[in-house]
Amino acid sequence: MSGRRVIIDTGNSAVAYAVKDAEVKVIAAYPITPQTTIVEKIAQFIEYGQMDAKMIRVESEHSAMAAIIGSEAMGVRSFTATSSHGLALMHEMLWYASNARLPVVMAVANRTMGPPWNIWADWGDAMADRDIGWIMSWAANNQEVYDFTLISYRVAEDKRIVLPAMVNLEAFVLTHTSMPFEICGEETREYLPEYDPVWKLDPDDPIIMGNLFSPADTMKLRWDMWESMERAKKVIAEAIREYNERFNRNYEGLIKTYKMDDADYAILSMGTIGEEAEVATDVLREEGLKVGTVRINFFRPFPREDIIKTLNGVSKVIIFERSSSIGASGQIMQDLGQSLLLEKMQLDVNDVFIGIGGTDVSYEDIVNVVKKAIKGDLAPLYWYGSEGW
Amino acid sequence: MSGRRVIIDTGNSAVAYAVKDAEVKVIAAYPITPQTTIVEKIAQFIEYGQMDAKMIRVESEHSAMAAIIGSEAMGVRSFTATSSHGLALMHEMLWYASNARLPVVMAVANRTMGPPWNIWADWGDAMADRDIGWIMSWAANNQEVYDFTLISYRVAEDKRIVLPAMVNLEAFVLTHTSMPFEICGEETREYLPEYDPVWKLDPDDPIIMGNLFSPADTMKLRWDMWESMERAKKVIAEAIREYNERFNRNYEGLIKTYKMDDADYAILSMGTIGEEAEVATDVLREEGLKVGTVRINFFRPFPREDIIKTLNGVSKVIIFERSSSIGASGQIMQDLGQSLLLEKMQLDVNDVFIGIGGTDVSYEDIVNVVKKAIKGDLAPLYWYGSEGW
Amino acid sequence: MVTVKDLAKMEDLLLKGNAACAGCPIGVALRTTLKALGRKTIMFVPACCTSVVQGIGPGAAISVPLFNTAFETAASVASGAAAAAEILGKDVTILAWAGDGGTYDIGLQAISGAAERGDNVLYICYNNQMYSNTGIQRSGATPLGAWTTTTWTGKTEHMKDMGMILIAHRVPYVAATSVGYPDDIYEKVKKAKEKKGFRYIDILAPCPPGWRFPSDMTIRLGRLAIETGFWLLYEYEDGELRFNGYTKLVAEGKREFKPVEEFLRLQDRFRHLFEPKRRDDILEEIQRWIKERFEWYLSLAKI
Amino acid sequence: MVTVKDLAKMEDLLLKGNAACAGCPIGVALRTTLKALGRKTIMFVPACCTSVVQGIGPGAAISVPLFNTAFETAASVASGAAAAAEILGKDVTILAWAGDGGTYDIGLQAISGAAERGDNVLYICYNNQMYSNTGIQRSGATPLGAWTTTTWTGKTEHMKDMGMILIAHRVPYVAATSVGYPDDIYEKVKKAKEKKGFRYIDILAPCPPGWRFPSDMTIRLGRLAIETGFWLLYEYEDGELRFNGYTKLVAEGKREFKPVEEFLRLQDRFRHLFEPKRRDDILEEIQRWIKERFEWYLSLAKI
Amino acid sequence: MPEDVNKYLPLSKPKIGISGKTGSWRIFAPEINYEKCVKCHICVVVCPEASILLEDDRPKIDYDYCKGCGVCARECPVGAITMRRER
Amino acid sequence: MPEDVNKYLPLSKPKIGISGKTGSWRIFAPEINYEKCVKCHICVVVCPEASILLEDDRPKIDYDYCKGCGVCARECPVGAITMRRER
Amino acid sequence: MGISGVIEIRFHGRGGQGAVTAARLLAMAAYKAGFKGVQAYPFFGAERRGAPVVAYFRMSKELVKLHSMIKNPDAIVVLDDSLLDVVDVTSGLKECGKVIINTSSPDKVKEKIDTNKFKLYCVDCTSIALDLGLVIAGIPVVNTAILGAVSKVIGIPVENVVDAVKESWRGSVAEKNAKAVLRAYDSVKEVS
Amino acid sequence: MGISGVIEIRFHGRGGQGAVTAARLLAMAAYKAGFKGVQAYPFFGAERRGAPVVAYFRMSKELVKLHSMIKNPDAIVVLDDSLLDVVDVTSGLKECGKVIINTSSPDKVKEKIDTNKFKLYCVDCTSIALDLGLVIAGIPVVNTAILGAVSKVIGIPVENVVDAVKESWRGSVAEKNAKAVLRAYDSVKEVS
Ligand SMILES: Cc1ncc(C[n+]2csc(CCOP(=O)(O)OP(=O)(O)O)c2C)c(N)n1
Ligand SMILES: Cc1ncc(C[n+]2csc(CCOP(=O)(O)OP(=O)(O)O)c2C)c(N)n1
Ligand code: SF4
Ligand code: SF4
Ligand code: SF4
Ligand code: SF4
Ligand code: SF4
Ligand code: SF4
Ligand SMILES: [Mg+2]
Ligand SMILES: [Mg+2]
Repeated sequence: MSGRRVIIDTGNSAVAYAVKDAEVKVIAAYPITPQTTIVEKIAQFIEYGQMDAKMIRVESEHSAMAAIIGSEAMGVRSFTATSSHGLALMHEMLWYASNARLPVVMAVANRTMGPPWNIWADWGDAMADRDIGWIMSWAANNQEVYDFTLISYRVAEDKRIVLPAMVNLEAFVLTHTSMPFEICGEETREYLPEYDPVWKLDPDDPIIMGNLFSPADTMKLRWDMWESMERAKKVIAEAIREYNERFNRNYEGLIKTYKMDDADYAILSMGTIGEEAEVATDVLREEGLKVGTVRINFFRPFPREDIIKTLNGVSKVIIFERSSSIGASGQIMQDLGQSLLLEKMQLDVNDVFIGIGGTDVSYEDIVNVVKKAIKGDLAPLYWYGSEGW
Repeated sequence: MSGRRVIIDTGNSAVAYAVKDAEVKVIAAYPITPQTTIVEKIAQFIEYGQMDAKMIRVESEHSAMAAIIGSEAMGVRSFTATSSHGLALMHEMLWYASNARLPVVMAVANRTMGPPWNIWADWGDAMADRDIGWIMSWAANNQEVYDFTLISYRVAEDKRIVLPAMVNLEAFVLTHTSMPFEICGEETREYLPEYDPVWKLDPDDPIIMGNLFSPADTMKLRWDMWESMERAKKVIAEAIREYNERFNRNYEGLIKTYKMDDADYAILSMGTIGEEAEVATDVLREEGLKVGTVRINFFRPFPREDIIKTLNGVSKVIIFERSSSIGASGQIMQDLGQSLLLEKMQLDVNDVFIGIGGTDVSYEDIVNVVKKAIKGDLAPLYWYGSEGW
Repeated sequence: MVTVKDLAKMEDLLLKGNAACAGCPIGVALRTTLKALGRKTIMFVPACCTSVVQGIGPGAAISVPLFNTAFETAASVASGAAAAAEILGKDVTILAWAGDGGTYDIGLQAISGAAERGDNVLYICYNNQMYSNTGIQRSGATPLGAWTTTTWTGKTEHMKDMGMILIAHRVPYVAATSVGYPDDIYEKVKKAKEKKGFRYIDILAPCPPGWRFPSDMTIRLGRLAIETGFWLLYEYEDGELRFNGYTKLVAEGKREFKPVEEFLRLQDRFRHLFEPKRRDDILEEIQRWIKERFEWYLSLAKI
Repeated sequence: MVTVKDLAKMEDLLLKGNAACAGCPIGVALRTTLKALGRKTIMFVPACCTSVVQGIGPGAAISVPLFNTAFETAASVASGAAAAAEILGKDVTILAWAGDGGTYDIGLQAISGAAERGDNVLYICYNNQMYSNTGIQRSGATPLGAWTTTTWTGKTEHMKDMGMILIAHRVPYVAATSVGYPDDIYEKVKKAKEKKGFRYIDILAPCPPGWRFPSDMTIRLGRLAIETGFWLLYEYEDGELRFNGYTKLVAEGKREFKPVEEFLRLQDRFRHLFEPKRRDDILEEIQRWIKERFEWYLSLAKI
Repeated sequence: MPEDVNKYLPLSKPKIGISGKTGSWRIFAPEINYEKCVKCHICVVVCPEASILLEDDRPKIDYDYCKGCGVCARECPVGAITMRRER
Repeated sequence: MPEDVNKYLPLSKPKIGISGKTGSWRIFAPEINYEKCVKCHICVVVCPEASILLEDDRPKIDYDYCKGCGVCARECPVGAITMRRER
Repeated sequence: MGISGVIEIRFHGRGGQGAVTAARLLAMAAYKAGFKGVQAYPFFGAERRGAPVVAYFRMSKELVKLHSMIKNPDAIVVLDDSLLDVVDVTSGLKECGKVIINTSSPDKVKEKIDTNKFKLYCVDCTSIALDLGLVIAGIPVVNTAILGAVSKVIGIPVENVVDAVKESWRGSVAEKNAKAVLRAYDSVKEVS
Repeated sequence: MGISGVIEIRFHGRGGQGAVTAARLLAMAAYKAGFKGVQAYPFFGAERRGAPVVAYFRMSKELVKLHSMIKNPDAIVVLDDSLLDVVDVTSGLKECGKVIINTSSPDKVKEKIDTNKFKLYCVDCTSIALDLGLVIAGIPVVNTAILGAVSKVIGIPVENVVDAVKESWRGSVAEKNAKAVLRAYDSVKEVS
């Protein structure tokens, strides 16, 4: 292993490099399109002696998460990756990881849930896990994929947090798209110290994890998870700052704002759509519309304060969501809603469902929708393209 | 089988009677506290010849949902019940049921997710499925448990809807608490006609369900689910109206309001806490505080319009939630947030986490919190009792 | 062979004052197992009566590190732990300890996966032949004819043969034993401990409330199960199958199996086979199944 | 016995112009299976190459009703369908059709449950010994030494013996066959169709991209697997095990198994066993395993 | 299902050529030498694509869909089929 | 884990009497007749509650925790243990 | 604090003694007696045979909208006097609340219950059960009998209790239990 | 519409021909040539050997923030001229866009591409590959060779392409592929 260098490869490859550089010791994973090449690459690292770790080639995703829960509980840094149906299948164990306070990290290649079978991008798979105490980031490019994975380990294992973390990357648009990204190699070591668990299974100090607890005691445990997650906002910001300094990046924090300083209209989104929106923002600015973009990098903890702050003064927000909570609204909309309510702020908002089922989202699409929204021609909850159906 | 009569038994028993009266033909279920007695009772009905159905004693909850997906796809009315870890384990298949447009009905005994093990009430298990196209009701007493189950079949199978439905009843407070409830017996037949599926597996007309679909086609399918769920608001209201007429009940609709006409302050909640809040409302009224209660009977589709309407003019809303979306807010808060935002309405709101992990919630607790909230002494997001921790 | 006197002297790692029912077979099985394994053991326990027996936190009736895990994950969590132990170079026994529901039914796949991969896990099933923790429902291990709360008129299928399924996986060690013979349990656990790879032991565990017998009969029924051939004592080791104890005597022609009725009659879960009307059809089928199964095992033991 | 001429005349229910690779074994296996079952069949297909072979909706390359189901649920969805068919009084074959990944690994538990309950399902695994749909990863059915994208230097464990696991479940019918012998497939499917309860057939399915051989060799390799004893042709029917075809000839001492190298050498997934350095250790272990496994089967076939 | 309310279901109908004229995937094409052919029909049975049809007891390749795998040629007991490079 | 940041973990420590003095659950209590006892220690080994201790090679029942199951009495080879109704 | 018109009772028993069933039967009886709102529920643990357990009962002329635990019951029912040494049975009991105890030694019980604060009623259900042959696995069944005493003390017509019992069992079992109810009804005595 | 400074290319090939690898190698080369923003990605289906496939390439001096499909490419690369009969390769291609085709019969190709609208470049990679012994399973490997032609036409220094190739393979394979690149670079011809 060596130091920093640029690699041109897929998002999945970026995950694998991050896992290698994080010196993860146990990986358990199961193949699923479009996550598979992550696992393949890690297997290659290990089998060809480039990485000193054990890989458990489990028989299902449920067992993948279970196995890394087991290894992490023994005090060993662990990893898995999955997507859509695999994520759904391990759903129970996601609760287990967070409630047991095991800071595992997982990459999720966001893909549409079937039926029908559809292997393309959709955030809905991961959204179903947004309640249960996982830190969740969404990357927009392969550099972020790599960086967020390392930052996730750092934050998850922080003794003030001790919660698992999920790094989301959209199917194919990131997982299978080659882009340049810089890896940190051995320099990671200084940023991410050796794993020092707050609790572990050890015959020298027998601890019993998870027997029956009373309601009152259980509620306290949940409250502590809540508090730890709140605290994570600060800890993530810290971790990002240090990452920036060490590795010469310039991440803003839990969100990324683009041309928001004087914006009248804000686009709010995540992942690749959020980045594509920056291009749309430029186009719209050229047309004289004062548009800015807010991209959520960390969806959990939900960066309420940061978002509120940047949206202050904006006259309209257009949310672009690659998933929906059927019978309610988009998930970002829900959290923007509670945030504004809590901060006693009112805003004019459009919630746009776009890119669902892996449909392509181009900056032109975004431009068109935003212009319509500004004109007031857009339904508050709008399925992009639905007029034609 | 005979006509209407009153039974004094547990909420689980009420589920079993409803399943029997709905003439469900295939039941697949797996035991889990506190759902188990539902399955036991249905097994008893079948084995002792009181019910003509097949029961599949599956080897896991995942298979329970899978099996009734199989039977429902054959055109046969089907049922399962589960709780907490069981629900989490079948998570993937819940997507399957809704995306395949199979109107199965499931009872969920809401229980805390572990670890640690905790068998008591918490809404969090079901909340994790609120995005994916299931109709979701929350009962507050055993009569509602019975009635909502029948209404769920009626709505789910309605050709304008064709989505699965989940009936939630809290662990022990309902599942194991005996109360009087009236069953409809054979009279159910008129309300709930024989199942006439919109699609089924039949060699005479070969249909292939769920092979690979393109992004564009998939997005349309999701949009249709969204639209169907929106439509469900109307269809549920209809179904409730007819139920009221036939069986002499007086359900209001997707929500239940109590003393809201002239309320200055509103309590917003669900399930047994929502009903306990009515008692608190009486107490607070006696103390001269103009309080009212809004209880959500159907959480999906989220009754945005009904809630907004009743909250109009209220100066403060205090939400009581038996679950939280860690790192954001309570789930009701999220949807109230998006609702108010969409309806461009601003309200003073407190979100209170109470009863988490099955802790007891008494009307006194509610009274105290509401008084504090009215005084302005309450944190916007408040974990009941946390000052002591 | 360990003696009773030896066993009596060994330290107990299952603690008294726990939440088990009076006469609980877990007490016997787990005490004995932990005597064989000692303190350098880490337990992985899925949802089952053993989860409850530990009592309510933040204390627990057990003296070794224990991870209470999701119902279907004893083997898979243990797989992860075994990998970690290897990474750490730790000399511990990774023990998955599960009920029959967690083994024969919902946990079977994880077991099969771990077995195929040869993960370094000792998996022990204490087999009370039903889901007792949730109040006596049928499991794949429930025998034909047994009443449970999901088979009110008696189960209509034979029990699954988990031992044979593991043998089909060709793991280094498979054994069946019974709470009726603590010394046999001890010996088998001890032997399994010394091997590497995936090892499986199935301990028949008569449960008073589940099988509906008075709490003093736990051990007695554990013996009768063997003496009637309802359950077999055997070991499959490095490709070879051998019988032990009473089963061995029968295999060698030195004893005969007692009529299974002697075993069934003592349990109210089978009462409906005797009253109000004797169910000869089922009783004969059980007896036939015992014979056939034993012959099947015999044929393998010969190679 | 059905003749090739008979088979050639029968209607095809798998449609041409589908999305399978050239030389895909699914084509052979599924065409033949559906010939044996006819139109009164309902298929349940978990995620696997067969899901893709159907092509992109709203059309599909198949002429019987088919439910594409979640990866691990072929058996359980079929269980539900079988119950429904019984309720409806419908005379249809409920066919679960799955790959080896969906059978040996992630779907095993649902199979075991359905088998124990005796659900009226015909379960067929087309076994290409890896996850081909996701791009050639190891499965429980992958043989020792085989390269896959998760075992770059060759798998370190033997394949799981799914047939034997099903035999351990004592279901009414278990059979193993190969794409090399469409007539054998036909006969076995036909026989299974006529039985009630849970039935299992495992069809070895050489896959050109997965095993890395030229697409014209699919059938040839399906035969060589049998001729070398790498795979066995057998039926387990109502408690008795019998061999068929070449396997039977060997069992009867009329033929010998060819050296397994003849089979392995034709597949690039085993190339690293021959170059750059010959791996005698692994080659011998495979040969030993073939012998031992066959003896194990022989011992059962004798009773 | 009434058209107007629920048009969008994840359902498909059987269709020949779902992936188009898959004959275009071919690099080599099989050619039957009917002089040699003994009408054993093995090729019909082993064709993974079901694209050898029987016409008056003679095998006939449907070139619209034949993917050119070569299985028929390999398995023909009399060598009546040869693979010819198309592209 | 530093007290101040993460006090609340779902962890337990080994504890005797986690369900209290379970001797109170008992309806019948075992009594050892030491005259008869041959010190075989079977009772010690079979007690599901691990509540028969060895004291100078003699079995001694810990009545604080003995749940009164009667297994010891049933299994004592010489009938040295009898169950006496307590409540 | 309490909601007017709602009567709340706590049952103390041991795992296996049927305290929950008793509470439910009482709910059935109360409903028959015209109480539209009735509720019976266990304290939800994983109780083993012999371990102390608790069940709750509520009744009211109106529908009961309460779902919380009963903290200040109007009455306490104790199925087994040995529990008095293990559990603080009167905890939370209202002033002047009633305590109904199955015991064969009212005098000993009296020493343990503060009869100045609470009204104590004793009844020997164990003897009634033994007398009627109501014994399962060597243990007398007292949970039905004691309802007779409760009915007397709380004022639910005993016929309704008997009816509830008869709906829940059949044949001779029903008869015996009904008899037990009536006997306890007749023999319960206030001890002061 | 298009974003200034971003060059977009679409590759057409057949399953197994390595169109995706070609796009990625080109990205590596472009990055070396100073294009900070490069992207290469497949059109994501479940492609089988022989079936038509598509891959995309973007490059820009700045970081590329686009993630959408390329609708109006600046250039098209076709790995197999038989695709011209199956796929409408120039669909969406910009006016005056470039079409680079591997073919041994430029004349036939010319009939199928509108050289008034587009600029057509032909190169015989198959011959180059056969000549160099770049053959796998009987099929000539053309995906590296054609990059030489692309480099010439698009203006990415061919050394960078050669370097990218050498980083991706080792030994003689690398050498052969590098040679193929250079030969194609030299032999590609505009046809008009
Ligand atoms: C996914 C899931 N389903 C169901 C349960 C409920 N459950 C807990 S223990 C248990 C039965 C355990 O049976 P077994 O494994 O035989 O152990 P025993 O209780 O008999 O000791 C069940 C069904 C659960 N905890 N998780
Ligand atoms: C829960 C889940 N995990 C993983 C996948 C991804 N997946 C789809 S098919 C497949 C491999 C199937 O292998 P096999 O059953 O052997 O069939 P084959 O592809 O070889 O035909 C995998 C891993 C999935 N669809 N669902
Ligand atoms: S139910 Fe059986 S296994 Fe469970 S604790 Fe009681 S005796 Fe033990
Ligand atoms: S990968 Fe193998 S099994 Fe899958 S379609 Fe291609 S040839 Fe068939
Ligand atoms: S080459 Fe293959 S697809 Fe074509 S006819 Fe022959 S066997 Fe069929
Ligand atoms: S396999 Fe050969 S001989 Fe037989 S029918 Fe086909 S072409 Fe003719
Ligand atoms: S009665 Fe039971 S618990 Fe008590 S000492 Fe004897 S065996 Fe142990
Ligand atoms: S079992 Fe009986 S004889 Fe043996 S030690 Fe115990 S009391 Fe003594
Ligand atoms: Mg059990
Ligand atoms: Mg496969």
